[in-house]
Amino acid sequence: MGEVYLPILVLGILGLAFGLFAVFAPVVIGPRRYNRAKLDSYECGIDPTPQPIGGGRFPIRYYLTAMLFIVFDIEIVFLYPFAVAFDQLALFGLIEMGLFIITVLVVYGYVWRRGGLEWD
Amino acid sequence: MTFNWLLVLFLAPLVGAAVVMLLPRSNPTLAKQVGIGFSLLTFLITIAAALKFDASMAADFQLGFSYSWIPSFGVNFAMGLDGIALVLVALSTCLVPVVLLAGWDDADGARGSVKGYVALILVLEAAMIGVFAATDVFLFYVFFEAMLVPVYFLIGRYGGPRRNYAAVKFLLYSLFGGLLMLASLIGLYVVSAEQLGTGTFDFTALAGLTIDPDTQKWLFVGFFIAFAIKAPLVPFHTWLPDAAAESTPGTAVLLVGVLDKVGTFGMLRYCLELFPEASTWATPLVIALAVIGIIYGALLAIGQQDIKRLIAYTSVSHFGFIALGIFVMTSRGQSGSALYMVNHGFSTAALFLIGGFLISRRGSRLIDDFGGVQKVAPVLAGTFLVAGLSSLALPGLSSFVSEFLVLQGTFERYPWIGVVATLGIVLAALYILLMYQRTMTGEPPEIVKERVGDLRGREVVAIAPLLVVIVALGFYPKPVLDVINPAVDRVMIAVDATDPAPLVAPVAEGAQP
Amino acid sequence: MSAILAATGSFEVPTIEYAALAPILMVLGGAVVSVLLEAFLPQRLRRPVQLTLTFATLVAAFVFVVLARGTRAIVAEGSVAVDGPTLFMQGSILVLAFIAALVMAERQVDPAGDAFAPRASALPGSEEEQEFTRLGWFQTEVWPLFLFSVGGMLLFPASTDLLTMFVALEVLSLPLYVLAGLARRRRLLSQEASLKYFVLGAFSSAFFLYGTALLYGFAGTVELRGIANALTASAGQSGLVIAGTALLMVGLLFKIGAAPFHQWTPDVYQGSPTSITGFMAACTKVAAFGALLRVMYVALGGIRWDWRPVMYVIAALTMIVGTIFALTQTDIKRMLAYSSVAQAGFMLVGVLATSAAGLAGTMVYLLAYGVATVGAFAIITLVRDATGEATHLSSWAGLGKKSPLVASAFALFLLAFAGIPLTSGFTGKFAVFTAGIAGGATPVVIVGVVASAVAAFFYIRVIVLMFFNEPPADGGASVVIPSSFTTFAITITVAITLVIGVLPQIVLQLVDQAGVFVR
Amino acid sequence: MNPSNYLYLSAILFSIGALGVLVRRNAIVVFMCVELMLNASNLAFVSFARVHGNLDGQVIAFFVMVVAAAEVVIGLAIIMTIFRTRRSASVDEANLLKY
Amino acid sequence: MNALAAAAGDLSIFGQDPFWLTLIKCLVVFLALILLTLFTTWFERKVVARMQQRSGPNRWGPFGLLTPIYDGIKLALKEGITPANSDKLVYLIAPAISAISAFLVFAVIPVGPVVSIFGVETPLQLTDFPVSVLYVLAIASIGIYGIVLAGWSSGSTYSLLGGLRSSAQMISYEIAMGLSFVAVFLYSSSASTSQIVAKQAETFSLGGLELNSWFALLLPVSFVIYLIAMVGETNRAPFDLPEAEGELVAGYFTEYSGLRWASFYLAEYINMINVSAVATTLFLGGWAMPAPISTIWPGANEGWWPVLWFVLKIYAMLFVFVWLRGTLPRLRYDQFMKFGWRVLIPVSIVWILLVASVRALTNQSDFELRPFLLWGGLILAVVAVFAFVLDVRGGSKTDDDAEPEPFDPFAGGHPVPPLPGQELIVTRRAKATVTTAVTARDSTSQADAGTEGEESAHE
Repeated sequence: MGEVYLPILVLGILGLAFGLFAVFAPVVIGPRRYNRAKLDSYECGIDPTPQPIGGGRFPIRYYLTAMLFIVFDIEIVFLYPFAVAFDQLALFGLIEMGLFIITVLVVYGYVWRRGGLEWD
Repeated sequence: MTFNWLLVLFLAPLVGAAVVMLLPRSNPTLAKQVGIGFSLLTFLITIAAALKFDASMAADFQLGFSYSWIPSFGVNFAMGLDGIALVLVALSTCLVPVVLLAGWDDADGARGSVKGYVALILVLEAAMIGVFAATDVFLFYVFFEAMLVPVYFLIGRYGGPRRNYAAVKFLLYSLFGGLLMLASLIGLYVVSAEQLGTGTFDFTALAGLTIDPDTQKWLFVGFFIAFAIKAPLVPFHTWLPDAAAESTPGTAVLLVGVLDKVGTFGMLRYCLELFPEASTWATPLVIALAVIGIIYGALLAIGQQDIKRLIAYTSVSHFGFIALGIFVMTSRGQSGSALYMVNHGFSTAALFLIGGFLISRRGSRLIDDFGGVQKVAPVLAGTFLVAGLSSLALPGLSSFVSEFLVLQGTFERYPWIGVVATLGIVLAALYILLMYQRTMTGEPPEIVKERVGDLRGREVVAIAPLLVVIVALGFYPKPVLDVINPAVDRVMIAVDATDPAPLVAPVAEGAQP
Repeated sequence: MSAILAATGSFEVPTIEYAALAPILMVLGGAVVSVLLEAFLPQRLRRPVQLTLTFATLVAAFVFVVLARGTRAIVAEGSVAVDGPTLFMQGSILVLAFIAALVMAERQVDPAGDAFAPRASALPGSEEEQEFTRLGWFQTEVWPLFLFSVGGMLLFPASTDLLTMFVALEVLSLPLYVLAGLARRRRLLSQEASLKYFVLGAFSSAFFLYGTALLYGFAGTVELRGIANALTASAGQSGLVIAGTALLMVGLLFKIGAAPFHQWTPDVYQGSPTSITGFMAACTKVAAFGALLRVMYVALGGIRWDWRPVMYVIAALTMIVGTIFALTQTDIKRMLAYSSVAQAGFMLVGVLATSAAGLAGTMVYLLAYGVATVGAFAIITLVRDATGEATHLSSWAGLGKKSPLVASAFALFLLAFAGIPLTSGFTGKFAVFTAGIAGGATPVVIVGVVASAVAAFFYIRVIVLMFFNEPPADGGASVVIPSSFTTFAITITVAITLVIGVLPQIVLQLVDQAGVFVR
Repeated sequence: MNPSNYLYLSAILFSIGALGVLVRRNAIVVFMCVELMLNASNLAFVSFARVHGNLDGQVIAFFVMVVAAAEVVIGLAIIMTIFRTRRSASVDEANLLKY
Repeated sequence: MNALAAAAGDLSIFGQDPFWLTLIKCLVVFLALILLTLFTTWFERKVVARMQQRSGPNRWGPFGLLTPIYDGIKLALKEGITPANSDKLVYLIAPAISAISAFLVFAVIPVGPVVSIFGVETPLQLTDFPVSVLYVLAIASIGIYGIVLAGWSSGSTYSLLGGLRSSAQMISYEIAMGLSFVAVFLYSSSASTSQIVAKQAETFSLGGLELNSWFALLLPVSFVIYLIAMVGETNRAPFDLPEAEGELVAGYFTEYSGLRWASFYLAEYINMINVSAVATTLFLGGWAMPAPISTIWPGANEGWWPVLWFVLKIYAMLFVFVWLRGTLPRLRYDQFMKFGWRVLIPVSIVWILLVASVRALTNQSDFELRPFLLWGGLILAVVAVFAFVLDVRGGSKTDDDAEPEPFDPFAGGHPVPPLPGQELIVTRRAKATVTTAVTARDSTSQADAGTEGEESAHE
């Protein structure tokens, strides 16, 4: 049973090995020439105001996207089993899922109307 | 359906209260007139009911009815009168018109409206009838608690300067007791449910239960504390002086004269009959409390400066006698107690009312502010003296008979207690006579001369019936005792107590000394 | 998931008894429609349409509940029970929600509009907000939220498996978290209440869930009767059962606000918009007790000897804590919050009776308490001073003289809370305590009686304050004349409180007919 | 593999989450801890589903995910609102409601 | 053909390989991915160059084929800078996460039929299970962590914003992508890649022509949506906003250099290959050669040949990527998000409802609805594109006409200077000193509002 997942593990280990190699190889084979300016954050012109480390925050706006994502992602999670079992569920499945999708659509319409789908 | 006297009796004051509330606010006199009208009507109905009452069957509940109220809890709206209940109902309905008449002006200028005052008193009357007449323990409890509401407002809205304190103290004491009783009530219900299959609150059914003595003790305690608070037994008495002193004289009369009787009535009817073994078990303690109450109340009364508080403390002392009579478990003592309830009601009523007249004239409750009243107001002083003498149980006046019976009953079983209790009589003479001497005799100060006038017509009309009853019962208590005794015998059977071998005389003769 | 997708074998197509679920579906459907209306109606039309929809939905759902009386069935593939207790609780919830909605619809008492922030996302006191206020904007989003919450409440006591119960729990809670934060005035307080409610609520539902997981691990099913069967079948008690039961109870006890899981109650009650507090206090309690009763009676009835001692302690503790803390409160909403804790303790006595009488008693108590609570909070919305609702007790002094009717109604509710005879509270307490003693919980009942006696003190203190104290120097609060919405709400709560007090047989018969849980 | 190991893991995760809720002060962290608790439950459900050989546990995990998502949305909305008004996500600073 | 479908449709053949074979297959996949990446970079440069009338890389090796190798060596010899501001640990982990997740997706992609390797019968697919498409989505989501963490841990504004934009974009398009799969599952009744491929081997006739039931034909709308989402998901032009040089330098990997940067780069290209492979598998019949040819030449779907078809199909898709990059200008962020949320998602949902209804109807009766569906779908697709154009244009129009809105520099959670056309909100304190008349009115309205929040609101 578990053997099905074995290739994933092996491939994952290979990927990890590659990742670690890519991350740590420069320490070994790359040159190292100290220069303070090099260690600064990339800037051009003005001082970048927010400092992500220590006090900086993700702009709230992105949380909205995150929330919307979660809602729809969950919808998808429910749609998949329904879709796979659709032929067996027959009309019942269609009705129930139709109700489900319509409910989500209602919410979607609400979000749209309330300006949840505006970006700038 | 036959004409149901008891139900009508109960409903009459309620209807009266409703009618009074519907009267215009602008015409307080009309409210008082209507109120007195209804209270008199109630009294007349009482008399009619009493005439229909079969004295030979006074141990049974008569004139009764029972309507299903909350079948799920086994609660019925059931009423019926036995001898004791009858006399107490009669006491209540008799006192209400007197109080209304005597307290004609009491509510004027108070925070509440006059019609509210009248209506509250009528509601209280209905509740008092209910509490004495209920044959369903739950119904009894409901009225027991329901009485608090009108009294609370009567004190809190129409009382003296410290009315809030007094009203709240009264309410909290009573509620506390009530809640304890509620607990026992539920316990009783559960016991009945265990024994009978379905729970019931019917008094007769409950009295027929055989309850395990340990359970009995617990249930008894709940009931007893509630009653001990109501009939202020030392050490639960502290609310009474406050409440009585701060309320109007009329309220005080109903409070001390009738309401507190519910406590002693409850001990006699409910504690003894429902929990006979527990009552016997508690007897020493109760007797001790009663005797302490007799002496302690009397001593405090002697020390009082305030007339109303003094009267209140005398009542504490008297309630000691009543409780003593009940718990000595002799038929003489219990008859005496039952009778004492009635007598005390009348004599205290007279004391409070006349004291109230005095106080309202002078504008002070302090004894020291008076003196020589009998010179300026002889009728007032005279009636006061009669009432006071009744209170100290002068032979020939009503209280004497009952106090004598109580003491006799006590001597039969506990001679030494009797001796101590007798001391209470001596002290009673002291506080009554001292008060009389200090207020009525001597040379009246200027202010008394100026303000204190004699009784007016209305006041005389109000007081007269009380004095008549006091004197009448003093000489001829038989009709009352006749209806009381069978009921007392029922109680005696219930507690399985027999009178000790007679020392002096048989009961029947003891009733007519 | 993988197994589902792999199961290419034959599926049993489930059957859903739509008729039996009609009340729940009705309310939830109404909520969905309400969302649509909210999105697409012009601002001007929203309020009247939303109100009509809300009330129509509640009434229609109630009609369906009444029509379904006498039903005893487990529907929707064993996840929802339609039986007497369910219908009684659903009916109660709908009635209470209807009254609460009346209070929420009130717009006349606050000069700025209704009790809710015109836009929750706007900063309090910001230009934007002032603009909304000036334009007379109002919040109609409360209605869909409200309906969703009611829908969850209808499902909660009806669910016969722990999963449905969990979903219902969340459906009822999530909108409440939001509603709690929508107060127009004292916004920071309100938001804080919302946050606290949310964090602790989510925390407790996680406990509920983990308990469910453990019970599932024990029984292999989350259906209540399945768990009961597994308990009967197993000889010894597995650690899973004990731990699962304990965790499950934590979740449920949190919702009903029992000590020691009551800490959210005062904060949330105080901070939320008052009309929401009333709704939340009354309806949540009904729903949560319904669920608790069902779990305890149906699933865990077999191990009642294990959980009863714990419940004894919790019930007693709840009563004591609620009572003692209520004594010291100076804010009327906080006081009622602690009192609700104490009341939860009294109701728990009915739960641990584990008998039909206990069930019936608890249901009566719930209805009685709910009605009085909605009424009491409705009155609190009316008592105001210059800054809004005057919730500090001191400003209530002398209210009895200024507005005797309102003060009397409030006094009635307080007496009902105190359990004074001839009010609904007495009927409830009596029923519960009787059942408690019959069920052998005498010590708890004694604690309960003592607690009631002590509790009576602080209720009566408020009455005394209203009727016998002089108003404070600054004039104190006064009663604002509400529109017919609140007037009707208060009138009807007073009426029900009195009817249940004086003629309880009507309700008692109803709960007796409701019978016991279908298994 | 022995399913009880998964159960131990889930119990540990649940405890960590519970502890985090009680100890941490940042609303978002608290919130993440709650999610951790929910997911610990999911793990338990799925493991038990394996133990019992039925699908209920897996289906339940689904529902729990939905609920967790809904909770996330509501929670983030509340925290965002508070943050906008106070510019802080610390639970400690929400201290107007004191006993 | 049907026998083949049946053989491939049985999931029990997976997980049977001996360990050495698993190891070999994994290694081959791993190396193939790296090599394909190298080749793809060359391919891209070359194709774009041709489109732009240039010749592209041509120095190293034939046709410049060795250029990527030299690039790699150059990168490996560069210094790995760790910025002082960064969160060191996360900074180092992030590229590894990206790389791992990129590799992992390929584990469930079927590359060919069952073949014999050293005497062992084995499918040309690492593994498969009933939810492998879900697995693909899950791993893709993990990849987003790499990007967010890289953006956050770099300690630079550009990185942060780039990372956020990127993740916002990816999750937005992941929904559209996920929804586009639903219709596929409806028809395949399975979420296993090999079974989906097998399902597409079935044939149907359209206008007398026997065609394989490729889902790209049956579900054109889903396919179009997937194609768009695929491009959005991989941050490729015209959706390469996170790397919009003019705005964000290099987006989330601004602060990375050397091999660390290379691993992000590699991940991006592997992801392109992955999504192309998924498109091939789900919509283009997988490794199978389509019907007219396969009927003529049955051997085309046996042995090692299908691997070639598969690679060709992937490169067809990759060509689309390059083609788009060479043709289209970059979208604005808001247009892009709007397109994802307002067009793709609703169209997907409506499409799913439509497909499900039709499917239910055909299951009930024997009514053949496929042609109807095909053409209906095409119309819907046209409408979708039209809606997109309208939306983008309409959006820009309103933007131009809009009043300059008051600008709250704190709205996003941190202060930013106003852009031209935006007006700073005047704080109350400042306003009070300016206009007394306004203040008077304000203060009354404040008193009305009466919230405690006022104080803190503008501190």
